[in-house]
Amino acid sequence: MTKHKLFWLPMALVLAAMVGCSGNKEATSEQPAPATSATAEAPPTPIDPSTVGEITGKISFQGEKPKPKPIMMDQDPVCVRAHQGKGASFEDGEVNANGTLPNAFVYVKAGAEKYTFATPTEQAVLDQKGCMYIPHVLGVLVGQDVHIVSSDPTTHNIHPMPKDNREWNESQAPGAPPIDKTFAREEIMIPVKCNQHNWMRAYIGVMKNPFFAVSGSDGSFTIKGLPPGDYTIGAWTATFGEQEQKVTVGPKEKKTVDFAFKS
Amino acid sequence: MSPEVLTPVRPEEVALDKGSGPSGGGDGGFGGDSPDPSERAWSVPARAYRTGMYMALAAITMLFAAFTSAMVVRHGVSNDWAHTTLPRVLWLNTAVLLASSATLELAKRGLWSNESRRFIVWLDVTAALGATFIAGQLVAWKQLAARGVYLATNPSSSFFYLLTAAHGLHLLGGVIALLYLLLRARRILAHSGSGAPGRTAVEVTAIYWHFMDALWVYILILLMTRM
Amino acid sequence: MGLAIAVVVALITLISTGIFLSHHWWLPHAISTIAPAIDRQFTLTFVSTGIIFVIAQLALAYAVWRFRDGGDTRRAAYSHGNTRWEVVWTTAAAILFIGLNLIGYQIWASVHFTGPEPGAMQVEVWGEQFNWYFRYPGPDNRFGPTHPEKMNDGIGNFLGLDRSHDADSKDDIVTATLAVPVNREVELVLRSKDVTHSFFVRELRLKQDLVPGLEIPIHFMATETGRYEIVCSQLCGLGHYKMRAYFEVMSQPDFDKWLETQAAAQ
Amino acid sequence: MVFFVLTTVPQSGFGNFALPIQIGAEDMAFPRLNMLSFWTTFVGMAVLLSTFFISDGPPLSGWTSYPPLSAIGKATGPGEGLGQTLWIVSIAIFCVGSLLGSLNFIATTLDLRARGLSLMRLPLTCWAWFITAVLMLLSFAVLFAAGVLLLLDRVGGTSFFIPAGLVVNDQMVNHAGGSPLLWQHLFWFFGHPEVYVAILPGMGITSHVISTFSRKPIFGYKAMVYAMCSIGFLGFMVWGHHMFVSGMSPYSAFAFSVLTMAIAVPSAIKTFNWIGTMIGGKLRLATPMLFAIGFVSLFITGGLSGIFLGQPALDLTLHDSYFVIAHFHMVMGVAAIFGMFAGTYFWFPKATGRMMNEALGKAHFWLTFVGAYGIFMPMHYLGLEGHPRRFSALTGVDFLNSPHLIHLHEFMTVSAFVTAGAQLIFLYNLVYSWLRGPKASVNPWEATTLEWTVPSPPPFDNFAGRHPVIHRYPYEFSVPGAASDYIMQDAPEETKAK
Repeated sequence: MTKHKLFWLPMALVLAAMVGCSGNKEATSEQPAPATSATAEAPPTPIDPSTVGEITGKISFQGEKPKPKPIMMDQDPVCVRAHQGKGASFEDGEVNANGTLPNAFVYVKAGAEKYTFATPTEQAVLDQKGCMYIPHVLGVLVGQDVHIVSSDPTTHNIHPMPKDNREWNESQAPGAPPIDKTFAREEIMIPVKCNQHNWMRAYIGVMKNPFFAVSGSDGSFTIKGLPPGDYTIGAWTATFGEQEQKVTVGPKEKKTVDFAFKS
Repeated sequence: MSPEVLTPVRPEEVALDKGSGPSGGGDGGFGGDSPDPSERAWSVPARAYRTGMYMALAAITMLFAAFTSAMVVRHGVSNDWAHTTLPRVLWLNTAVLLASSATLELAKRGLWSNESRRFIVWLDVTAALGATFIAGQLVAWKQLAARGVYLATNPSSSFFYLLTAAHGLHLLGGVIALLYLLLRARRILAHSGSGAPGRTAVEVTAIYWHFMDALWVYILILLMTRM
Repeated sequence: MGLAIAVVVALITLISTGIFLSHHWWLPHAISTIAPAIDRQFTLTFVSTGIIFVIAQLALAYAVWRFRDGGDTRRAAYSHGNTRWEVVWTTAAAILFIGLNLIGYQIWASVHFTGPEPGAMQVEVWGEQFNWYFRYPGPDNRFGPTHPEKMNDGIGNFLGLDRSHDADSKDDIVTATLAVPVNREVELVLRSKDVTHSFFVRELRLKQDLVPGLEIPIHFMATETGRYEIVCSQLCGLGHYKMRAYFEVMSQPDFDKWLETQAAAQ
Repeated sequence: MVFFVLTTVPQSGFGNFALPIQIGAEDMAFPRLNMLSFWTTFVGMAVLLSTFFISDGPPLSGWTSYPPLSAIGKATGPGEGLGQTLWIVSIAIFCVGSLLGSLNFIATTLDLRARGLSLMRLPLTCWAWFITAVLMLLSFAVLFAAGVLLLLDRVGGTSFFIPAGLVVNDQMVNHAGGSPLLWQHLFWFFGHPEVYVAILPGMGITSHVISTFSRKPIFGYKAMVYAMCSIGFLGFMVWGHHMFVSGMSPYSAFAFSVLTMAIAVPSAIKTFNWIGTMIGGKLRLATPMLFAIGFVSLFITGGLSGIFLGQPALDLTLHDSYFVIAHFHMVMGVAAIFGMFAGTYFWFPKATGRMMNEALGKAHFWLTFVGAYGIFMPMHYLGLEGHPRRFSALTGVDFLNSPHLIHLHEFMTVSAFVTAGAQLIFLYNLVYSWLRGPKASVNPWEATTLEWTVPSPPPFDNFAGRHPVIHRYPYEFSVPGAASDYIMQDAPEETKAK
């Protein structure tokens, strides 16, 4: 009898110690619960196409225009040849001749939550040409097919570095089939890098609504098809930060929203 | 005709059957195989178990030597080392562990002189002290955590947790071995002549236990040293 | 069977040695001051081990053929060995192997124990997955500090320089090709941004790992102009095989011109 | 390959079968521990193979897994995510299995030998397994420690191996103060003895087979034993020769290189003694002997290229090139595998009671021997040309992407396919002989050691209750005046007089 009693005493101590240990772990590894979205399951609001308006604007740049920074592609002669001796320069931080900014991602940041949008069936194409991504800034909807092709006779490697979506990293040899990917969650912006040619950079904005545009070589943008309402418009740039403005769009109204960035 | 007559049982089948019987298992972290007389057709000399244990201890020594050299190098390679002040409870734990070595010796004497009560009680006390030590180490961890010192806080705290955890796990193996001996205490006492498997098991466990004890003192000195 | 083994072993030995001797595949043309010594050491080692190689393989082949069991009633010799031969063999091997090493010591010492000649041109070599970058200190001969938080490949700030705040960084020249003037001592300082890489130019006979967290100096003098390749020879990830840059040895005027063009592009 | 083939098969595979019989024991000292060792290794293997089925992909850092590449995680590329973590876990489990196995080998060899079997009467196979076990015992514990530290760096946020200020893909790495070289030291402290773990059992088997099939006592038994002991001992002091260009102190590099050259001496002694055994012998060229001869030839080739690599000055151009691949594949890869084949053909009759087919065995030998040279000899040439190792494609570098070198690659690839095809012959022979091979007698090779005194296959307790007593040295062949040209180890003294 004594034997078993005596056996359980140290046993109990060990067990107690283990419980204490696991309790300890729980206490130290406590993490904030992921914030759950508060949106209730409400029936989607339909959009009346006869009332939609649009937003246009210009992304201007104040200050001294930085000189373009040439890309050194020496390590891969294929890339150098593709630019026929003219070379290429970095697109981040680039300023247009008219003092405006290209490649700003302008989007409806808030105000469109009540609408739902079907996943578009058309592909968003990301090309690799001359060891540059074309386009440099790309907007897609959640779940939309991103179709990645290569026009270069050299091996590329596509490596998006998201915060909220799944990270992946795949190589694409010359002549290899296109890569098709989707992003499951909203994210502004996912940088995309090529680990073979590390100057290569693209940005993918994953949106829940289709109200976005990228400023062009004249610095202008247009967001079409906006139903009347109050919106927060965001303008994202790779090097000059992000700005936002509130705007009210009436039925069939054409609003102008301009942004000005400083270096 | 019964099948037994047709197919004589081959010796290996018999032996395999025996092998798969209740083994008592659980010699966890320590090196000796369970020496149960009923399972062996031949005898493995007791010194083989001692050799096995010494080899296991050699491997454990190498493990901690590697940790130590990593610690010395890591200290020397960068200037981010901040000494981790040891929680006071470690002194208590040390005393408990040293006491357990003494009680284990008492238990061994009990077995040598075949005093069953003395053997069982002291063995039990040893296991309890071992368990107390592990619990005490966990308390030390909690105290450190309460001070905001975690595994990744500083290289010195990394080594503190690493060495105490590595030693604690080994000692846990020792406690399990002691519990196993306790479960089999009556059988061990029944065949306790010199060279009997039960006696060898106790002896080998004691070697392991004393080694863990000495190892702890070494670790304590290592952790105390302000390099 | 014994004859067959003897013939095949002998053939393999002689053919592979013959290919070595033909120099069809051999150390590439050497272009650094240290390379001839390394090549000499290689040749010395090659000749001495080559002789052992041929003798040992042929001895093996001979023994197999000569002492095969021919079905006769001969018995093998009963011998447990020959201590004198063992001692001779052991001593000879020890002297040869350690002797070779001591001869090679000079080369290792001149690469690693003595620093570069005074007035050596300093260039930093940076590795990152999977590109090489090189930094010249510019006219002030000083490298500006690098700021890990400012490193951004997308805008071409590979090394995290802060040219507007750090005076030393202003004239630093970052390039993607390593160019050096001919016949001038160069000291490279090897640094890595991410993982371990290895700098290797076969024509220089120079190889050294780039270890993150360390700045490892090596020095050399190139003696012939031309365009060569730097390859990474330490596994650094999926694109390891493409981690290559060009290494150009130029005449001093060409080099000055090249550096000027690079400086303009910063 | 290094862990789950070269470490386990020559040691645990053959050793567990042959060691107890050769020393006259019924079984290993701790059979249950042995079982535990096997299943632990099995679990380790399962964990490793599982990485092929996870989305992060299998680990991509090579068997040396140098941090920071192996320590930072996913950011450093595909194969550095969960797969790499599982690699460490797998190797740690493997370490435990190897440690359990090795202490069993040591205890068995030291304490279970039959009466009269002094250490200097042990067959050289047993010596090899014993020294290998000691090497494993002392080195795998260190790898285990290194693995734990690396794992903590990956999942515990510590910085043992990751220095400050790293930037991967423009993202800062949140670690500081660690040393990548620390891993290399710990790893190679294990890694170099590991090389001998792979090759020593092969040396043992080769010595044993050569003596048996030359019908002649081994040349310099004691020298062979001392050579193995000194290889084992020095093996722990030469790890730095893997790190000549790693950024380690160039002064210590020099010290390591002298010790490395010293370790070449016992290897040379062994080669000399193998050839010395054959000279004056009466060689029976059965398949086990062919593979043993192949072993010697490959060992000479692979060993001599080590003389180049042991010199730091030559490492300036040869390190991490194909020359290195040629060297270690010849010596610890193919030679070790030849040892395995010799062992398989030699003990197959004992283990299964049936003989293997000699014709198929010889075909297997010829294709494998010539094929192995065809694969690995050209690698020397590639190495001279400066071809770095671990390149997944040749398109990234101009000098590699030229016919001059690509022809060599093509030749090697063809050789590799031929060699791989030859292994099908072996597999067929193995299965066919197991089922249909002619019955083997107790001692088909007329060898002298104890395993050839018991029935083929041996009974469960090897000696069926008999306790053999050893009267002599293991390689008593062609003793003048004896009736036959071999005398069993347990033959009583008077046999000689007969």
